[in-house]
Formats: sequence, C-alpha cells, structure tokens
Amino acid sequence: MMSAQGFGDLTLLLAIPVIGAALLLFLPRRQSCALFTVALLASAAAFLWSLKIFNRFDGGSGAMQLVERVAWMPAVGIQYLLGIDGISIFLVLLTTFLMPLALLASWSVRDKVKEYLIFMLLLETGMLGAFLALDLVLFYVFWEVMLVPMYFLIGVWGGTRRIYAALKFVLFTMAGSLLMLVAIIYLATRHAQMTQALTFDVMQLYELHLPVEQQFWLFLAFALSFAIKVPLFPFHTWLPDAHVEAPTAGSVILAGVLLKLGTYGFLRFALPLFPDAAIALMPYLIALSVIGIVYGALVAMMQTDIKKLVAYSSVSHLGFVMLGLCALNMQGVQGSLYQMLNHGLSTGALFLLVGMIYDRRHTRLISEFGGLWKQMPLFSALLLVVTFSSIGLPGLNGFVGEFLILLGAFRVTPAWTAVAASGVILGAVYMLWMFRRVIFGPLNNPENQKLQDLNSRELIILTPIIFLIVLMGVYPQPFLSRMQPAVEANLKRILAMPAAPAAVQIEVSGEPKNDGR
Amino acid sequence: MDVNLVPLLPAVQVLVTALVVTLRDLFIKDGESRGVLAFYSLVGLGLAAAEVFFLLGGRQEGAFNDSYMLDRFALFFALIFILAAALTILSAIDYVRQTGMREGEFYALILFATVGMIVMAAANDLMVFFLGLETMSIAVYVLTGMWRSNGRSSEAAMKYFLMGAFATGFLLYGIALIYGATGSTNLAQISAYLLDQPSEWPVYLIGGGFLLLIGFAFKVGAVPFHFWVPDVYEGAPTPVTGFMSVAVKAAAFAAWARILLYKLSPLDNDWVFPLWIIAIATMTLGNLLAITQHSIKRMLAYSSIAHAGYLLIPIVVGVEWGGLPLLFYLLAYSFMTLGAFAVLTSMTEGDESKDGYSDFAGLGFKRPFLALAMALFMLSLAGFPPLAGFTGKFYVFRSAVLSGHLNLAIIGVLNSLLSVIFYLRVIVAMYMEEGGAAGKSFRQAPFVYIAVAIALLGTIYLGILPADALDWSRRAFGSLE
Amino acid sequence: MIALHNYLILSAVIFSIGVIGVLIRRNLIVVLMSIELMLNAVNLTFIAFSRYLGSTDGQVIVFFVMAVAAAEAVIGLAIIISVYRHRQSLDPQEMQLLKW
Amino acid sequence: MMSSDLLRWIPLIPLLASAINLFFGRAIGKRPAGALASAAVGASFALAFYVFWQLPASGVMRDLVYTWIQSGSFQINLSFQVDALTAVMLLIVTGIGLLIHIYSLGYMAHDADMVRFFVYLNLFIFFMLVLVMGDNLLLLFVGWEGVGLCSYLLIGFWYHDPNNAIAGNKAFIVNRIGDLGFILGIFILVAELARQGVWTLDFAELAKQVKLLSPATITLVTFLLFIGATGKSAQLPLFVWLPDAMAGPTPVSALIHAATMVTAGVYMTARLHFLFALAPATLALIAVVGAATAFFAATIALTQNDIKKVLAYSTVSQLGYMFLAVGMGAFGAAIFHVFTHAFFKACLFLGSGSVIHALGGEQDMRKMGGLKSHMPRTYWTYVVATLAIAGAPFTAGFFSKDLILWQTFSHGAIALWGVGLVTAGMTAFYMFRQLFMVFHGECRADEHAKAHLHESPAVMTWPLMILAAGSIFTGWLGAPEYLWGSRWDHWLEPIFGKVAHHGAVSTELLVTGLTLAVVAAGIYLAYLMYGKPGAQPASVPSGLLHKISLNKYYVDEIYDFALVRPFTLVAKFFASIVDPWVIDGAVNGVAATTRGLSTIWRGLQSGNVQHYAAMFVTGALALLAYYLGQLS
Amino acid sequence: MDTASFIFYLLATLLVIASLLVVFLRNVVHCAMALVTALLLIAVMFVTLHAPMLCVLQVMVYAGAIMVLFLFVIMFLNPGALEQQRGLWWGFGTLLAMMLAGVLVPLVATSDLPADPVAATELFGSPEMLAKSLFSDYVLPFEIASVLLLVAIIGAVVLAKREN
Repeated sequence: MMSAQGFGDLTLLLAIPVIGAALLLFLPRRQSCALFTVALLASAAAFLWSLKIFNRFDGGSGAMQLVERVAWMPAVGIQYLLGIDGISIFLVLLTTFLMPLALLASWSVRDKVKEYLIFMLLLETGMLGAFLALDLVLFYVFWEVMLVPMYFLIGVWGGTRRIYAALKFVLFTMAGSLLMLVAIIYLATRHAQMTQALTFDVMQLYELHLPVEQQFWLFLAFALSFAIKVPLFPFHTWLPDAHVEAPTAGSVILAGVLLKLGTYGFLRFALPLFPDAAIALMPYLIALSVIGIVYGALVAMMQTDIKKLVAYSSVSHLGFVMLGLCALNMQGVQGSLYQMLNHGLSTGALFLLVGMIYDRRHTRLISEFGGLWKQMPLFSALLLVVTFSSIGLPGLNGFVGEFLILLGAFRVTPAWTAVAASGVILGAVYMLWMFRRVIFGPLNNPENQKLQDLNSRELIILTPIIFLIVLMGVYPQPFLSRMQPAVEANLKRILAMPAAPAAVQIEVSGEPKNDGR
Repeated sequence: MDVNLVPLLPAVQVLVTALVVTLRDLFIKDGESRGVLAFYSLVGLGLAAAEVFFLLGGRQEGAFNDSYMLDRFALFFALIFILAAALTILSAIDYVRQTGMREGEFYALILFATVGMIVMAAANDLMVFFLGLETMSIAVYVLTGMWRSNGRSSEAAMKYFLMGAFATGFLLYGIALIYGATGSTNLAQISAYLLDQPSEWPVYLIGGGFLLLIGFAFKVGAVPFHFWVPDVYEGAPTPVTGFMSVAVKAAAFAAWARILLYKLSPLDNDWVFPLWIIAIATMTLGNLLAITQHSIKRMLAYSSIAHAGYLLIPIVVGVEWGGLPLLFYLLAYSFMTLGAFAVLTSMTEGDESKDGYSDFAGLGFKRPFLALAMALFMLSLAGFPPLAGFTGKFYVFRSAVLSGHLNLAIIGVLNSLLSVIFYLRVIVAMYMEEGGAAGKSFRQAPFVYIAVAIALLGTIYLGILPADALDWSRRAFGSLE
Repeated sequence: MIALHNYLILSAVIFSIGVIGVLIRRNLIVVLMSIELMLNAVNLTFIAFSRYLGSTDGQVIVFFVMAVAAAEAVIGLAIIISVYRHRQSLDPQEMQLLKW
Repeated sequence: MMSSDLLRWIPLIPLLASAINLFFGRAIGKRPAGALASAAVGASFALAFYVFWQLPASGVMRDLVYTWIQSGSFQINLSFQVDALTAVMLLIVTGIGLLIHIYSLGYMAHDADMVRFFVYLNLFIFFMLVLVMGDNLLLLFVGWEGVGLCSYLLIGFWYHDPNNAIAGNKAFIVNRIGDLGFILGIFILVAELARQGVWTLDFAELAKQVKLLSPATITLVTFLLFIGATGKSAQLPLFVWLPDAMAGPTPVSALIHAATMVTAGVYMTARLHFLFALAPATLALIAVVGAATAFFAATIALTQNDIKKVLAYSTVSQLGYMFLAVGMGAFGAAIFHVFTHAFFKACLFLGSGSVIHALGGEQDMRKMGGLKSHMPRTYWTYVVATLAIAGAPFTAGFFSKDLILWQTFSHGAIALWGVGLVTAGMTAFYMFRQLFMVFHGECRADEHAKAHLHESPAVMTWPLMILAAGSIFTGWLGAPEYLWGSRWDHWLEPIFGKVAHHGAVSTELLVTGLTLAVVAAGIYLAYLMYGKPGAQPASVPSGLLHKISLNKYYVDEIYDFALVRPFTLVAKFFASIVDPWVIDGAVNGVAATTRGLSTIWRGLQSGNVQHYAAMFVTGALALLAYYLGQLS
Repeated sequence: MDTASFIFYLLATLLVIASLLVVFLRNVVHCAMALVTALLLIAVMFVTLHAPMLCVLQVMVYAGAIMVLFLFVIMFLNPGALEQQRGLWWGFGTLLAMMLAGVLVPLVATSDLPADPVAATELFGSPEMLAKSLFSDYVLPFEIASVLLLVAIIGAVVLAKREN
C-alpha cells in the first residue's frame, strides 16, 4: 500500500479548510452570518470528505493506506508523505467531526469573527496534518503550525489572563517540540549514516535499531515534547490556564483534539522509533501517568471554576490514556486509542456545555449555580450523560476505554494500576460534586431563575456527540476492530526486538480464542 | 595580463546607477519631486539583477589575476544585496520624504554600499575585500547619520563609525600579518601557501587570522563585538536599519564564508572552539536581551545579534556541512528581516518613529495586511514552520548535528524557544491589545506595501517550497571550489 | 641590520597606544586621531614585511590604506561635526541617548 | 443449552419504554407514560415467566446479541443467559418491579416529574436485568454500575433539596469504592487466566477454567469481588450510603434499596459460587462480615425514629443474613432469603410509603400512631410483612431466616449463629416497635395531617396485598426437610449442586424453637415498651447505648473525620499549594529568572561607546590569549 | 650597534613618545601636533625601509591633508581647551591596551621571521614600481578606492553640510 504517489484524497482533506479560510479572506468582515456559513460549510465538507476516506479505508489492514508521497526537499530526503491507518483514521474523524460543532458553538463570538473563523480552519488543517504526516519533518511542521492559530484563539478571544495563558501554552509546547526537532534531525542523520538512505520517512526509520543509550536521549526528547502536549504530570500547568482562558470552541478543540496529539505522538513516534529506550523508561512513564491521574483528580476536586475543573480532569483522563500506552499490550494500547476518542467527545461536550452556560451567565464559578435542573432540564440531562461518560459509566463510551486501559495496564503493573483505578473513584467524586452543586439543590440565585434552556442550535451541536457517546459505549466493536490491525502492527514494531524485559509480555495475536462457543 | 571585465558587470551596473542618481539629483530643483531617483535606482538594480541571472547561466570566471571571482557564490550574494537594496529603497521612499533626508544621496549611498558589498562577496584578494568593505562601511556610516535632524541618528552614526573604524584597525592588522606570512594578499595564493606547508605556519599567520576573525565578528555583530548593534540599529533611520541588518550582515558573512570558512579552512582547528563559544554567547545574549526591550526596532537589533549567532553555527560546523545552511539561512533571514523593517518603516507619524510595542497595539485590526505580514515575519524569525525561518533553522541545526556539534543544535533550539517570547510579544501587541499608532495605509505608503508583499512572498515561498533555493545555495557554495 | 621583529614589535606597541587613545580619550577628535595612529602602525607592519619579503605589494597596500584612512578621517570628522551640532559636545561618554 | 433470541427482549422492552418516555414522555402525558412503563415491565415479567416455564430442567438459555468488546484475545460478548438462578432473579426483578411500578402510578400521581421517575425506574429495571442476565462478569458489572446510576438518579430525584442530592452522591461514590475492588478482582482474574493462555470472563467458561488458578489468586479475587459486594449490598464497612438513600421516593426504596439492587452482591457471589467455594478464607470473612453487619445494623434500627430509616437498617441487617449464608457456602439459602426478603421488605416499604403518602410526607414515627383504623389495608399488609421479617412461623421470613441460622449452626459456626440469633430477636423487636408506633396507640400527627388521613388508592393497596401474600407463601417453597422439603434447593440444584444436609432433624427443630423463642421475646418486649396501652412511644429514653445507637455509632462522623477530611486536606494541599506554587511556581520562576538575567545583562549595554570599545578589546584579548595559550 | 640600529632605536623611541603624547596630552591641539610628529617619524621610518615614495605620500597625505583637516575641524568646533580626566577609566583603558600589547607582541616577536631584508633593487619603492603595480596588478583596487573616495566625499557633504 506504500506505493501510491502524488497528491490525493488526504491532501484534499487538508486543503478543504485552507480553501475555506481563503474564501473567508475575501468576504467582507461585516457579514458575520455569511462568514459563519462559509466556515461551517468548509468544516462540514471536510467532515464529509473524511467520511469518504473512512469509507475507502480498509479496516482489516494494519498498513498505511492512501499514502501520498511527493518529494519536498529531495536533497535531504524530506518528503510530503501522508498516510492513514487504523490509529490515525479515528483521530482524523474526531477532528473533522468536532470542528463543525465547535464552529457552531462559536455563535456567541461577535468580535473579529472573520479572523476567528480563519484561525479555526487553519487549526483544523494543522491538526489533520499532524495526524496524517508520516514524514517526521512534515509532522513537525504541522505540529507547530497548529500552535499558531491556537495561540491566536486563546490570545485574542480569550478571557482576562489570555495573554499569559496563550504565551504559556506556546512556550510550553515549543520547549518540548524544539528538542524533538533536534532529535528528529539526529535520528535521520544516524539513519543516513547506517543505511546510506537519506530519509525522514517514519516507516523507514522504524527499521533503524540504534544502541540503547542513543535511543535513550532521543526518546527523552520526543517524550518531553509529547508529554507536555498530553499533558503528563508535572508538565500540565499550561493546560488549566489555556483552557480557562480559551474561548469555548478553543477549549473544545484543545481538549478534544490537541491533547490527543501528544498521546498519538507517543504511539506513532516515540514508542516505535525507540523501543528499547521506551521499555527501559516505561516504569517512569507509568509512574508519571498514575501520579497524573490521581493528582489531576485531586486538584480538580478543589476547583471552583467549572472549566478549570474540567481542565484538571483532562490531566487525569489523559493519564489513563498514557497508562494504557505504557502497557504496551493490545488491550492497553487499544483502550488508550479508544479513550482518546472518548475524551475528545466527552470533554469536548463538557466544554461546550460549560460554554453554553457561560454565554448565559458570564460566569463559570460553581458557587454561582445550583438547581439548574428546574430551569434548564435539557441542559441538565445532557450534562448528566456527559458527566457519566466522563466518569466511565458502563454503557457509555468512557467505560470501554478505561476498562481496556486498566486491564492492559494491570497485566503489566498491577500495583500502579490499582492506584490508577482509584482515579475512577476520584473522577466520580469531583464530577458528581460539580454536577450536584450546579444542577441540583434549590434554585436560589435570582440570576439563574431567568435562564433559558438550550436552543435548537445548541441541541444540534450536542446531539451528535451524545449519540456517539452512547453508540461507542454500547457498540464499540466497529471502532475497535478497525484499530486492531494497526495497533497490532505498531506493537509488533515496539516489541519485536531482542531486549524486551520479561516483565512486559508480548501478546499481539489477533485471533481471539473462541473456545466453547 | 588579460583584462576580463565581464565579471564586473553587476557591480558596475549598480555603480553607474548610483552615479546617474547622484548626477540627476543635481538637476532637480529643491521642492520638486524626486521620485524619479527611486525609479532610476530600482531600474538599475533590476538591470543588475538581470545581469546576475545572465551571468549565472554563463561561465563563471575570475578577473584581475583572480582577485575578483564572480562565481555562483558571489552571484548568490549579489542577488541578496540587490534584493535588500531594492526593498530598502522601496520601503524608504515615503520615509525619506517624511523625515526630510536628502533623497538623491540616500538612494545613491544605498547603491554605493551595494557596490561595496558585491565587491566584498566577489573579492578573492584581501585588499579588494578590504576596499569593498570600506566602501560599504563608509556609505552605511553616512546612511546611519543621514537623518540629521534626529539626534539619535547622529549618535548612532558616531558610535557606528567609531567602532567600525576601530575594528578596521584590527582587521587591517590581521591582513598585514597574513600578508607578512604568505607574501601575498591573494586568497588563492594564501590558500596554496597553507596547503603547501601544513603545520609550518608561523605564529603570526594564525594570529593574523584571529585578528581578521575579530574584524568579521564585529561586522556581523557577534558577542562580544556586538555592542554597537543595538544602539546603531535603533538610532539609524528604519530603512537603513533593515538594510544594515540584512545586507551588511550578509556581506560580512559572504566574506567570512569565502575567506575564513573556505580559503583559510586549514586554520579551522585553531579557532573552532572560540567560535563555538562566540556562537553560543551571541545567540544567547541576543535573545536574552531582546526579551526586555520596549522598542521593537531595538528588539529586532538584538534579534539580529541572535540570528548572527545562529549563522555562526554553520561556520563553526565548518566547510563540509556549513555552506548550504549558511547561505540559505541568510537568504531566508533577508526576506523576513527586510519585511519586518518595511513594516516598521510604515509606523511613522510626522517625523517621529513609532517603533515601541505599545505603538503596535491593535494594529492587527487597523492595518490587517501589515499586521498579518508582521506576524508572519515574527513567526518566521522565531522559527515557526512553514516559513522561511524554520527551513533555515532546520538546515542550520541539521548541519550542527551532522558535524557532531549536537550541543550547538540543542543550545540553538533552546535559544529559539527564548526568542519566541519577544517575537510573540509583537503579535500580542498587534492582536491582543488596544490603542497604539495607526500605521500607514496603502494610499499613504504604497511602496512599503509592495516591499512588504515581496518580502512576505519570499518568506512563505522559502518556507513551503525551499527545494530550489536550497539547491541554489548548495551550488553557490560549491562554486567556491 | 635590524631584525624584522623589531619593526613588528614597534608597530604592535604603537597600535596598542592607539587603542589606549580610543579607550580613554573623552574627545572624539582625539579618538579619531588615535585610530589614525593605529592605522599607521599597521602601515608600518606592511612596509616592514614588504621590505623583508622583498615584495612590493606591501607598499601598494599601504597606498590604499592611506586612501582608506583619508576617507575615514573625512567621514569621521563629518560625523563629529554632525554630532556636535546636536550636542555641543565632543565627549563620547555623554552620548547615551541610545542604550540598553 | 438452548439459544433463544427471546432473552434480549426481557431487558430491552423496559429500555425502549424508558427511551420512549424520555423523548416523548411530556407529549404522552403523565399517566399514559406511567402506564407504558408499567406495561413494559409487565411484558418483561410475562417473558420472564415464559422463559422460566420453558427453562429445561438442567439447562441454560443463551442469547448472543453481538460481540461487545474485542481487543486482541480479549473478547466480551453482549450476551444474555438464563439458568435457574437467573430465572429466580428475573422473576423477582420483573415481578416485584411490576408491582412497584403499579404502586408508583398512585404514589407519584401528584408529582410533576412523574415521567422522569418512570424513565429512571424503567432504566433501572433494564440495568438490573442486564445484571442478572449477563453471561459474563463484565456484563454483570455493566448492570452493576447501571443500577448504581439509577440509584443515584432516584435518590436525588427530588433534587431541590440539597440533602437528597448529597445522599445520591454518597451512594454513588461509596459504591464506586466497592467497585474498585470489583474491577480489580476482574483484572486479576483476567490477567491470571491470560497468563495461562485463557481469555475469558464468561461464567460458564470461568467455571471450567477455575482449576487453573492458584488458591491464593482465588482468595484474592474473591476478596476483591466481595469488597464490591459490600458496597452494593451495604455491608460493613461500606453500608453507610443505604440509610441515606432513603431520601428517594419510597417506591424506589422498596424496589432498589430493598428488593433488588442491594441484593446484587448476593447474586454475584452466588453466580461465582464456583470461585467463592474454593476460597474458604474469603467465605469465612464474608460470614463474619455478614453476621456483624446483621447485628450492627439491627442495633441501630432499634432506636431510629424515621419510619424508612428503620426499614433501611433492617435491610442492611437482612443483607447481613444473606452474606452469612454465603459465608456458610449456602448460596441457595442466601438466594432464598433474597427471594423472600424481596417480598416482605417491598411490602414493608410500600406500606410505609402508603403511610407517608397518607400523612403528607411525614416520616417521623413519633408523629404517627393509631393509623390502624384509618388505613386498614395498609395496616394488615404491614402486619403480615412484619411477621414475615420477624420470622413468625410459616411466614416466608421464618423459612428463609431459619434456614440460614440452621446452616450456620450446622456448619459449627456457633458464635456466628449466636449473633444471628440475637439479631433475629432484635429484628422482631424493632419491627414490632415500628408497627406499634405507627399503627397503634394515639395518633400523634398534627391536626392538619389528621384531617387528610386516608387509605391509599387501590393502585397502591393491591400491590401491597399481593406482596403480603408473597410474604407468606413464598417461604413455603423452601420448607425444611422435616416439613415437606425444599422445592427451592431442587430448583437450584443445577447451579449449586445438591445441598447436603447434616445434623439431625431433632437438633434442627431445637434450633428453630430457640429462634422462635427469641423472636417471641423480642415481640413481647416491643409490646411492653411501645404497644401496651399507656406506653410512651414518643418519649426518648436516655442512656449512652441508646444515644450511640440513635446516632448510628457515629459512623458517618468517624468516616468524615478519619477519611473524608484528611482526603480533602490532601486535595486542598495539592490544589492550592503544590499546583500553583511548586509546579507552576517552577515554571514562572524560570520565566522570572530569564527576565532577571535579561535585565542584568542589559546593564552592559551602557550606551557609552568607549565601554563598547573596551569590551571589544577584551574580546580580542581573550581570543588572542586563547591562541597563545594553545601554542604553549 | 651599527648606524642603522641606532637610527631605528632612536626613531622607535621618538615614535613611542610621540604616540604616547597623542593619547595622553590633554589639549587637543597638542595632541594633533604630537600626531603630526608621529606621522613624520613613521615617514622617516618608511625611508629606512626602502619606501621613499610612500614616505612622500605619508608626508603629503597624512601630515599634510589629513592633519590639516583635523586642525581645521578642531578650530571650527573649538571645543573646551582641556579635556577632563577620569582617573579610574583612564587607568583601566590603559591597562587593557597594555594587555593587548602583551598579546600582540608575542605574536610577532618570533624567530621564524626572515632575519634579513631581501637585497633591494633600485626600483624597490620607487614611484615607477608603485605606478606599475597600481595600474597592472592593482588596477581593480585602485578603481574601488576611487569609488570609496567618491562615497566619502558625498558622505561628508551630506553629513556636514549645513541644513537650510
């Protein structure tokens, strides 16, 4: 499947938002309705196109598909190399799916609409590119490209401390990614020295087996970059700031997609490129993940601002995702991948809901609310579903991911997993606490007595998410089965090396044992 | 002795243009429009560029006993100089009028400086190089002080001149010692001498090399010879600052590349360590000090120091890997820096320069194009892909890694991180704050917009499709053989 | 005959004395003169090498250096006049509009 | 083994009804929505009964819907099964559920949110059915958590009172603590089996593969699973949520917090009896915990004044009995008690609901009394159920509780038996105390409430009567050998195997007699203190023991002090010190340091050109000195 | 000590003294006079090094043209007669420059230098030789130097011309 050449469907997918942004440039800034329509159409077109790609996608194969390969800087072997597999396809879908909803949720943006929409669309391209890129340099380019629109979104349309938050976001991210750049260069250099082939093609670089001590540093550089993005404890402090200050759609995209790039980076790059180092350092990563789970939850519990609470809950949830990756077995990794989607949906929805209530009340302090069920039953009901999805209630999507993650991790590190599992309790504690204080209780605050329930636009935003939350909880198999071959291929890459320590068990056999049935 | 004048063509073209401008100026009465002079200058530069392209296609050869080599390398740099001069003139047209500087002399001096630069890039003889350098320097000294009604401009000229002349003394001393050791100033002969008698070089030969290096380090603004840079850049008229930070730096690096990096490369081992320190100190100090500036112009001055630091990386890396990144980075740097200064040029009210961060507040929505361009220039300078600055840095750091100077690459990227702080502050001001100055509209300063647009196109082009320029850079450096 | 290094040492010393002037004098004109002194020291080196190498190039170079020195002197003095107009002073240490 | 697509409809019908009511409930209207919900459960009940009838003597019915989760070799199906055990549970859930649905039609008639109530209630039935019908441990866990969710929602049903919502939270979170044990148990099970190449959570498969596991593993697994059970079934030390859960509407208390959900722990142990049976240590622990809980809860119930709190603690106590039975390995007896308890406890709760309904929401027994004459049907059903729970001869409670006590005794656990015996006495005492306080004596309600006193409508009393009948006759299924023998044990034989009977009939009769004597003593004591004319039921006896009991041994306060507060403090420490000052402080510190360095170094740029020249010379000096240094 | 050596040492001593006077005299005009002296002494030294033509140029260009220009500017601006001293900085600057001398001198004071001058021909240093060189080998630098001077003229005019 790697033979395809030239530009193709994936490039078009990347281009659609850019085309939309270009169209916006030529529209007069006063007609915000037209601007919104164009942006919405562009993102919807991207979503439809990604569905078409999904349709063409062969879920039974673990190989890269729809590969597009164009020489970019041939002198040093940098290519415009795109491809998609079971790992990235769903993240791409998640991105294109959330973007129209985020745009719809931006209706309350009245200021500088044109620029806002342009940045949103560019952000989409950046994220999609990062998921699709198979050339390390190209990946890095997209990785950085998406930083800029996000910076603007937070900095221009954010809250009171937006400038601080935006700068912190950028600096944190760049702190990691610049070192990764050096590591990328070094890796390709070593590859060139050892094989005489000058390339940044990640599929080729997988084949390279560096000595452990070199892998060690390279892995650290990659891992730092991704860990900051995830964010792994203790690199997380940019996240609450960014989330709190970002506009609703920014938070949705940030939590929904951007954070996934960190875990995706681990899965796609850091782990398979440097398997020996990854396995040697795994205990530390596991420890950080688990600390993040518990720590994030504890801190979330004490927050007075709903958005901040959700932000810290992301720290906790992403800790789960990392833990699953660290398990390096089918259940853990697949669970992680699944949980990335879940988190994208449920946390995205949470931010949307918080945004909706913020639009009405212009506050996010938990203490300002109470008894909203009376006034906003629809809102409350949807928040309830999303809350339980976030808690990981069986039957909703969160459970499947969390269960697989914990199961996978438990097979590797029971003690840490047991601690991590306590995060499930803590998750219930802070989410339900928040829910209780916001939704239940008497409707005392006169400000709240005038609240309007969700309007149809808001319902349109939330309905598809809720639908997916339920669907992915009840019937995850269509998702899982398409992920499996790619995850398996990836795991083989990571584990198929001589020095795997005994603690890590290799289990990548695809066929389930169906005895007695 | 055969006299081959063809290689002189671009330099003479620019020189003639300068003379025409000077003379034509005399026939324009006071109070009449002098726009035609800018037009002449641009046409002359355009012709020179055309000649450069023409020569690129032909056989590159030396002239005057090979003391002047208009090879691909020189042509590459000639294009940068011509570009810089053209964009400077474009963005200066309104500025010069507004500040009451003498238009004819201004353009003429830019052109004279360009002549000197082309000579520097092509010089294959230390004396030719030295005279080119002085021609350029003197023209730029004058340009710096041309805004005579402005005390800062004069002060900057004084500082620049004093430090420049002082550095010239060291440079010349270096030339003298090298001449003494090798009996010639011709680089071909010096190079031959170095290769003939390895390890029997007299002490003062290498000492001369060091003194030469000091002179170059001064010109490019490397720590600790950088102190003039912020003051001079801040005080000079804005277009001149842009010209200095691009063309003068490029010329110095061109000479450095040809003379120290290439011809004197046998001496590499002697100064690689100090250069390593200088490179690190330059980028770190430049970035560090840029953080706390209040004037964007002065920030750009420090940033230009920092970029000199990045440019020193390929020089430390050496002749094997350093050539391409050095040239490409200079090209990329030229576009983005010229663009940034062009935007700055538009920020004048009356004869007052509005170059503080606070003056840029809210520009993003008052002058969307200028602000967008400025934002992209800043991002490019900070090294965000897919802009020219990223590609440049990528190759610079790659060269460091390839040559085993991993530490330089790491320090380099950490510096990039540092630089993000102040580059983004410009964007913060433009998009996230309110108030500030207005900047000129297209009507008020159409040529600035053209200059900005050209620089922007270059910045984006080199970021997205750098393959051709990279190839070109590689072949240009290769032509030094 | 005098050995070459005597000339070279002499010019090094003169060069350094010129540097002293540049560093310490608080009159721009004297600073400029000190720079001229430095250039002359270099000239001396050139001529001495030229003599001991039997190469005429050194003398030609000195000819050019003189031209450069003259040009620098002219420009330097012009700049000094220009600065003096603004400040009514020739003390370089008082010129600190531009700093930090 | 039979396969049937029918099974899936048993849980699906209530789910569909729930969904219909969720989306269209407002449009349909309150009463039709309630009727729909009840009809759905009725349909489920009919199906369940049909399945029960069709169930082959030794057989199992299966219905594989689809593969739910598959990851590598790990595969979990969404698949239902019905065997004898499940069939019993099915009937309890749908049967009692149906009655309570019908009852709720009356009870909730005046509530504005009745539709929402039925949505929750149907959803609960769905999850409960998933719990009992799931053919693997994970599906059981899905139902397990799902009923927890419904419990949460229903406890907080009247959300405007913050206490209700708090109680809901408490229920959910305490359950989650138990669930942590549950899920870890599952993990160990999977991981250990996976190590041996077996990937399953399927009950049938597990039963086959259980020999692969080491005894230590089994003990650990069962222990962790039991922790889950203590959460769901309100055993020590996680029982604290159940009394608070009474904040929900009374039908909910009856259905969820008495008859069905809280017995899920018992069901789970019974379902995994093949594991538990291999873990004697765990069984011993279960027995002790069960007996202790039974006793402990009973002592609290002695003094409670809230009509529903008494019933709640009695539920905890009865659940303790069930676990005592489990601990004895008498799974059949445990399930039998689940079965009988469902009837009389549902009856009691619904009766209390009827009383509360009549009194306009009053729950304090001190403000009741003399209701016998006002609501005779409620009274008589209540009497029957009280007799049943107290263990009066030939009532359901008599048979099931006696069976447990006898099993305990005959296993030689005399101490536990003693505890159970005393508890039986206390049960009789507090139940009759309640009966007397509520229905006998003077009416202590205020005038306003008195004026509105009325018997509940038929839609509420009919279920009461059916349940009361069940409270008597269901017990006859499990009569001891010395009467007509147990049909119950026979029915469950395919699951638990043949129940061995040890001990002589005479001993058994003796033990039963002893129990009856203790029960009679309890009843008499209650009569003396509360029922006798002239007794002062509302007066508060003083005394330390009484106070401790009244305040529930201060367990909530102890938990608050020993667990919740330290925990909150830690969280606060992280949130307000570690995060902003240590971690963020480090980040901001780096930033501040950078700026500081910048400011300091800026000082070098003094503006004095001669300083610059001096720096230049210094640089040159350093370079040349370096070179000269290299030479030497 | 032979005559040549004596002359050298004498000239050297005088030259150092004159140079020191340039940098240490506090009156600008005195400094200029000292500089003229130093330049003339260098001119004499050029003669001893067989560069008679440059000696002439040195006298004419430096001592003549440039110094006159200096004096002219001094008179024109007429700054305060005596320059202030600032002790610490003077000491520091002098020390720094002496240290510089301390590294420059070892650079050139090596024995691997040609000990004796090459036997000079008649032509060496003559105007003829210089002219030949300038217009053959050095014609390009010569042209550039002319541009340089042109730039200097224009620049001087631009900078020093009084504004209207």
